[in-house]
Amino acid sequence: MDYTISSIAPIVLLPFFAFAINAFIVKRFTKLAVFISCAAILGSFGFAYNIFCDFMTVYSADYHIHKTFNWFNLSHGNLNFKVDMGIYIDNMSAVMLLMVTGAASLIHIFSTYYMKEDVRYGRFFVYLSLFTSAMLGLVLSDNLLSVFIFWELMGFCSYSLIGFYYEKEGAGNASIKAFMTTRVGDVFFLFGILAIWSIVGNVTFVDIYKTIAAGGFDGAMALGIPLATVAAFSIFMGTVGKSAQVPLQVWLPDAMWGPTPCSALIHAATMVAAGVYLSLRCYPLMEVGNLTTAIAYIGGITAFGAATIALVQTDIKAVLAYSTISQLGYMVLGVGVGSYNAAFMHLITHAVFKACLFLSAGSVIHSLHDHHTHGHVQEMPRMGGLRKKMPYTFIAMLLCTFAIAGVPLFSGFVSKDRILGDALLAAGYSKSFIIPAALGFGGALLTAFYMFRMMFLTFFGEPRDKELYDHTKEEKISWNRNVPLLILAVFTLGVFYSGSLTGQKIVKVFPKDSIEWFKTLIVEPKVEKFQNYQSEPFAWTDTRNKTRFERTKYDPTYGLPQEEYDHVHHVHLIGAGMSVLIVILGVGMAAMMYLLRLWNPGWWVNTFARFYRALQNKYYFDDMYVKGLIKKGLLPLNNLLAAIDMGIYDRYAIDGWQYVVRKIYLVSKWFDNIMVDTVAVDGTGASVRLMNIVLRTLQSGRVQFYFIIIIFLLTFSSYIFNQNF
Amino acid sequence: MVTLGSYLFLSFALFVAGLAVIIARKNIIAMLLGIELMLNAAALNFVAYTRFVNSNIDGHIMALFIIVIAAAEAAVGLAIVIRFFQLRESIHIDDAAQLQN
Amino acid sequence: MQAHSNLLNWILWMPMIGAIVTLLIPSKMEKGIRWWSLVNTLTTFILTLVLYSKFDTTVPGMQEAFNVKIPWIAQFHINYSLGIDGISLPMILLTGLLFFLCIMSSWTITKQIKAYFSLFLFLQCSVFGVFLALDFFLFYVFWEVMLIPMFFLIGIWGGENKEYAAVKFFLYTFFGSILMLIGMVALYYASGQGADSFDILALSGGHFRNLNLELFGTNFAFNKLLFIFLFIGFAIKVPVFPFHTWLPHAHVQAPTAISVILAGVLLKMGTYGFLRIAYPIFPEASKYFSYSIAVLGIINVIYGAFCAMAQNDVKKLVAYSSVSHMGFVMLGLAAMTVQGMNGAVLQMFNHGTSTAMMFLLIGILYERSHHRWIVKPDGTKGFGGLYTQLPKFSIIFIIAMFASMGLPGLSGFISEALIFLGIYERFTSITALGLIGLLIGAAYLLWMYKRMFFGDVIDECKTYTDVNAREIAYMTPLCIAVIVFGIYPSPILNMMRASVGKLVSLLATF
Amino acid sequence: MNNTIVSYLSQFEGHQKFLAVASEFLGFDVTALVGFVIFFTACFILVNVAAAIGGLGTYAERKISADIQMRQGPNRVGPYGLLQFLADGVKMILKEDVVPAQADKFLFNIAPLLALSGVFATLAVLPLSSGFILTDLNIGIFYLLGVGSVVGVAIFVGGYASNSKWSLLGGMRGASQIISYEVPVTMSIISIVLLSGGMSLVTVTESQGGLPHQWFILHNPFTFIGFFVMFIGTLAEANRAPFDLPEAESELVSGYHTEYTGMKFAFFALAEYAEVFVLCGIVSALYLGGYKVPMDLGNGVFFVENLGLPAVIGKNIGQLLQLGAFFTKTFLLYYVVIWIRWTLPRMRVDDLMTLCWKYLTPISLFNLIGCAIWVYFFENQSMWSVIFKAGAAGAGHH
Amino acid sequence: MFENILFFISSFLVLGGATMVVLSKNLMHACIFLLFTLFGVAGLYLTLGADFLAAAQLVVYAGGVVILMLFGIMLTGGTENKENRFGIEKIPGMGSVKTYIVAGVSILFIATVVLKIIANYMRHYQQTDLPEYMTTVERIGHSLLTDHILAFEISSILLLGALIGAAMIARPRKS
Repeated sequence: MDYTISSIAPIVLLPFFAFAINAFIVKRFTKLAVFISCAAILGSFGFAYNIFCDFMTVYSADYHIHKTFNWFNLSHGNLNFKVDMGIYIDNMSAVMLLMVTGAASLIHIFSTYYMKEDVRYGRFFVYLSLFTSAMLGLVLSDNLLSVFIFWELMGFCSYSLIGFYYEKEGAGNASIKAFMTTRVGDVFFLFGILAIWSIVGNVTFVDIYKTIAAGGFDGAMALGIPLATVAAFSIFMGTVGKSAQVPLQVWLPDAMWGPTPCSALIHAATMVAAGVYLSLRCYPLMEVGNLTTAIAYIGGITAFGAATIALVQTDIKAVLAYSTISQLGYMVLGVGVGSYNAAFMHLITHAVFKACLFLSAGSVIHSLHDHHTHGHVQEMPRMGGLRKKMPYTFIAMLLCTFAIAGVPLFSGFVSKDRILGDALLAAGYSKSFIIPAALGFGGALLTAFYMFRMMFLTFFGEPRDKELYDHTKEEKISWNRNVPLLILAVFTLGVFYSGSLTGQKIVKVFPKDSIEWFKTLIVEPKVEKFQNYQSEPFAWTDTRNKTRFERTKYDPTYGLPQEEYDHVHHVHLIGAGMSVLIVILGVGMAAMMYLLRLWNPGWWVNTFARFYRALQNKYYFDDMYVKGLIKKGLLPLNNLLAAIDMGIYDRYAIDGWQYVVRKIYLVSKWFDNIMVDTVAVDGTGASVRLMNIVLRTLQSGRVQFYFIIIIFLLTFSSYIFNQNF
Repeated sequence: MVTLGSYLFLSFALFVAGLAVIIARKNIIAMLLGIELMLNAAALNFVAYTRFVNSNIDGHIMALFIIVIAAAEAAVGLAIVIRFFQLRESIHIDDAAQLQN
Repeated sequence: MQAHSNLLNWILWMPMIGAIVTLLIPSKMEKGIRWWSLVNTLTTFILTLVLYSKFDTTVPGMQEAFNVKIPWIAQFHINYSLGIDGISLPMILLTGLLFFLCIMSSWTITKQIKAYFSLFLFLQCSVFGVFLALDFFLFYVFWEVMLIPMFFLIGIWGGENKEYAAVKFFLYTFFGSILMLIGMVALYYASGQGADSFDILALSGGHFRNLNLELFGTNFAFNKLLFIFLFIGFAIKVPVFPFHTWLPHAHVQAPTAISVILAGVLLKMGTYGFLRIAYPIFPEASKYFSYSIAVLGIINVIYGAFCAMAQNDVKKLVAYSSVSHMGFVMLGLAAMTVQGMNGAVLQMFNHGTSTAMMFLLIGILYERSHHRWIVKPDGTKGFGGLYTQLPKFSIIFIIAMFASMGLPGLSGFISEALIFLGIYERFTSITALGLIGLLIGAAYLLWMYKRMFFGDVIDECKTYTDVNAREIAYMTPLCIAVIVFGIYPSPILNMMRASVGKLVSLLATF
Repeated sequence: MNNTIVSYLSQFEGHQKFLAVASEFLGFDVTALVGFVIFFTACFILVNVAAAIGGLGTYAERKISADIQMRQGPNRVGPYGLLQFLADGVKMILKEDVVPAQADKFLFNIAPLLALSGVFATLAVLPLSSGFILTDLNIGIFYLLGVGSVVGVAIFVGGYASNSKWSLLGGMRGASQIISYEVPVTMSIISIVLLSGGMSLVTVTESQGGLPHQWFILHNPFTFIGFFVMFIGTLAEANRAPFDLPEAESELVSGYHTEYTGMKFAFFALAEYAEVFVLCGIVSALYLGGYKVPMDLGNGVFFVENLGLPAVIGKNIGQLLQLGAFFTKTFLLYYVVIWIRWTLPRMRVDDLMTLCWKYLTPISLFNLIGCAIWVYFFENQSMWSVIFKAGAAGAGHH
Repeated sequence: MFENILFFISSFLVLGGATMVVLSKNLMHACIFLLFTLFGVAGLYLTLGADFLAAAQLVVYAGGVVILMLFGIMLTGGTENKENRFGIEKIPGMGSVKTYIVAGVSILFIATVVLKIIANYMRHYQQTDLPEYMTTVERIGHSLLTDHILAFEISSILLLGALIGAAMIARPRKS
């Protein structure tokens, strides 16, 4: 199969054009705009699927497409500076593309149900299209700069969608919080780009790998620290901001102010995962910068901490938000412990089940309509027993809960278990990884607990708000409400990601030796492979065959010697066993408390009151930032500087000069009045007045008289002047 | 033989005719006619000198400007005359002696 | 190649013709005056586009085909000499566009229309003069002449404290000009009073390296001292901290269109002065002072951003944001690398469009509200829920705001990124500090936006009407410019890169 | 020196031989004399042709008006009444020449002569073809304007000298109308001069082409408007309907020639019709390509080189083709003029002035400026070449 | 030869016209004679090789000035007899005997002086071979837009001023 630009570019451009068109027509032709958006994303899903199939057919860990074109060029003479943009698709991008377009398509379709009655139904799709194209652009990017560009664009979409209900004060606060918090990370990210640029000369991933392989980062310093560390840290800070890791996790729960489908797409499936994606792309840099331990700690803390907060949330979306943070923590943990493949797998599986969870939550929320406040109900204490009213949603959500909790056979088990297994492995190698690994296992326990708590509170037991329950309509299956949920729910089965459990040939698109395709295809970028790499110029026809790498045969132990492989396998088995135990424990505890009501949750609250308060206040992070850093630090500083600027500097140092000048002016005024004006000027006027009396008498007013005088004078004078001729 | 002198003579005759009209007539429009004659005399001189003395084109330019000035003068002059006539019901030159004394 | 020398003359004097004709239109014909000014500025803008179409982007430095050189004051070898290169062309285009749009935005002016529009056109002529002049004296003359219409435009049509602002603006700038005048005269004598003593091109190239100047019994290096003089002269215009305090007054008090011109064009004259005069003439001194310039620039960035965040007057906020953004330009200039300098010139252009949008939008809002308080002095909200009340306005405002804070995809980003890429190579720590400015820059704008646009509509805002067709008409070109040059900056970068590259090469030799 | 009919003829061998033989026979250089004779003959022919055209104009007018009003028109004298104008002429000559008692006799007699000579003088520069032109003055258009304006004086003087209210009013109207409409007409002409780069009518014609898209009317949008301005202006200058106020029958009896009878009246009438012909010819030369024949057949090179005809015959066939082209265009315009006369009602006098000063003059000024800008920016290419060869015009931009 | 014929015709027109302008009692006739004079001057220009000027002369005078004059005469009462406030003469077009005497004396005086100067000059003047006739339009155009551009612009401003001024002055006022 051959690629031309016309089979890649539409992936990004279709949603973008949908955005560009819809931005203008959305007010008048709302339905058409919605249709265009959906059609565009389905179209780009088609293209992405095409690419995915191609990669699956080639089935090589090294297969990739890389094309570049010049964006702008500042070269002049011997000064060279140009910025290239390009497309880089390898297996990871191909899978990511399929995930993003697939999830986005389903969420688009769900949105036509969820947002139907909203006043800004059309505008939602405008933002959604822009966001999707930005996300796809990020996935396709071949360099950090364009990643940054799309990154920020996604930030803008996130800002707009969080503030979608702009009448609400809270939405405004949440949107600015989200944007600014991620912006902190972005600024670091930009600094990382600058640092890398100063060494590499551009920021293409491939060139970064090449430079690392050539030892270009060795010994380079920036700000007194090794430059590789600075760069890796800066870029990881980007991940921290975007993927809501500690300490910049505060924005994600607030981001739930946005409409639920947007939470599903942006704040669960794609954008937050993009942070992890970036870390994975820059994985060699993280290694060179010796940052993996720190990353593992950040990931572990986030995974555990967010899970603890999720324990006490009563808002169904808040629970999901904290679970998202927690799961992202797992991915980051995976990056930190060197579990490249598993981290990415968790990214994909998480995207699927979390999108489904959010959509299901949306389905629940949308059905629960409070007739007193005319709003939708998100509070779990007012739900209960809903499985009878909405069976399809219940099924979808249950499957996803199994997945996220790590129940065997489901995707979450496959991916999370592998991360935890690798963490265990890392802990075995180095003691510094023990704490992250422990946090990871603890978090898994809590995850199982709070997810089932949510399920039990929502769908099981007796309805706690009878009136609300009675007003809720019976769920009927509909193409845009349940079908997307069920499709997503199907893909929570682990078999799709690891073919090993049920044997091969499950999915026809995979080749016949495709057991563990995910493990095979997604391998961490070994910098050595890129040493002699030349990127291709961008052209309308494909020249890929000339420069791509050799196809490699399938090798399940890629890069690992045999004995090490055995050890890994052993540790992973232990980890899997622990995971299963933990899941059983967590589900059991949840069932005891919320299904069977044998344990009273109130006892726990009272016993650990101080801890409960800390959880309620999200470990005081928000207070620290808003009340401490901004209100006590930034704003007073601003006011002080502004007061100095206008009140002191401008008033005294600048305007003070006028008093000096005024004194001088008094003296010169006296001189001017007396000497110059009175004597010199008025005197002249008086002398002129004398003259006019004389001249007035010559004017007779008869034209011909003047004429004759003129003629005579002329004649006379010409006579005189011609005497000497 | 036509020489410079003939043109100068013609131009002089024209000038004198214009002068006579100006001095002799009391009608303002007639005086304007005289002025036109005088201007033409001057222009004719310029062109004649251009032809006979040097072939510099500047004489023609000067004549052109004279024509321009004549046109402007005729327009403004007639406007003044008409306005004067509206005010005084007369176009006698001696009626236009308000400035006297 | 065909010579187009008259084009520059036409561009320069077309607004002047417009101003004179405006004076001849009876002041009762208000419509006529407005339309005439519009047509005149449109013509000028089209002429600038023609200039762009005939401009050869491959030629570094002044383009011979356009040059005009006529002796003016021959005794002192002062020439009326105009020229265009890749640095001035973006400024010319910006000037042409902004004045045209500002005429449209001035449609609602009712006070002494005739005087307003003629002064406005006069201002345009002088601005063009500054950007086109190749003779130092001519440059100085236009630089000074520009103050006159500006003084009256602020002083007559301004806000409640207009006289103070006008006088302050005038005196401040005049102080800088005097230093520049000293520099000019000193250069005249130092270069031997010959035929090229006022010719900027002939002076440039670092001829004054080894001269010394005895002043009050002390020996100064000629080039360094003179560079400081010129620096202050231009820095006041930029404005660089600590010469910035005229700017909040002038911006706040000036009428909308004048604020736009002030922020969009006049500030660029300062940085343009660096690029055209201070750098080429004293390359070694500029190199010597580059760290100081960078420090001043970073102070501008951060200080401006902090001050902006404290403002409750939205126009003042944007004014301080200009201070901050011009700081980026100074950073790019201090970098003296090809990225940094290109980024600086691009930022001059982009800041011109985005800040013009901001001021125009604030002007639109002011016409409805007649105040500009985000939070009124008595502590109540000045605006609220504008998003609900004025949806189109808000969308345009979002574009302007994000362009101004440098969102990728909009024009501000590329220039800022280029500036950072340039400055990083030379002053890494300053880059790190500059990123704080980027952060705060987003913060104050978003905070302002949140306070004004989100939430419920307060009672006062319920009467506001959304933007009308005329307002959309003059916002649209800027929106397009901001978006298009954000995605595809090459048209502007191609214009400037040869000329900027030439300047960078010159600086690199010292 | 200027291109004249003499210089056209002198390029043929026969003419040279004749000169040589005649000089030898008569004993002195006859070049000047022969030139004079040729000039005189050509003038004579042209004046007579113009008079005949003027006379036929009256016939055409009656025929066409009859056609428009569904009548027969003159049909008695000659075939289809073609000789009616001769009969009218005979009648005019035989009429008694009445001079009113109160009339200013000197002016009364001189006015028709002024009118006729003014019109016929313009024939000198009418470019009938590239060779058959009396003289190709390089100030041709300017000359035309100058001489043509004598007609205005003639009308005024005629009106004044008749010493009748109707005549006086008609004369004043005519003069003011002619002066006023000269402004837009001149402006339009100047824009054409700008495009062609010369005031000679031959230069103007030669800078156009034979096909409509090469004509100046379709050269650019401004000339397209300019054509109509010019055409309306010429209607007014020739005192044709709807601008025939000086001779409005229903208001002023017959305007400035109310008191004229006999041959003097005929002079006025002839002057008017001949002037219409001349002006139509000028318009066609300025805007419609004049004598240009498509495919450059007019210069005769095709006949000489491709058909192998002798140079004399080939050239003259070309000239005849050119004559045909010129007369076709001119007569079409002539037809339009007559058509307009019998279609549109007469304008009021203030409307007439309003139209001139408030509409046509600004429009023509705009056209002039527009043409100047066009010439400056598009380097005198027509809009077709600007559109279809876009890019060739812009210099220096990549 | 043609030039000489043309010269004599033209000079006849000029002299005759000018004389008749002076002598004719009817202002209208004077105007027409002025027209003839101007035609004669145009003819003289032609003999001098100034073709452009001749045409300009025709355009401006025949087309403009003379008609303006005629209008002026008509608008100011034409040749009707009118008494003025001095009551001296009945016909405003005619001067009195006194003025003719004054004019004659002054003309004689001027003629003496001028002729003396001209004669003085002509004595030194040698008629040389005249250059060929050349078309003047291009040269005039060129020098108008190069050497004489300032004068050209000023004259255009003058004409504009005259146009506006004439319209303003002649406009009937309400009061």
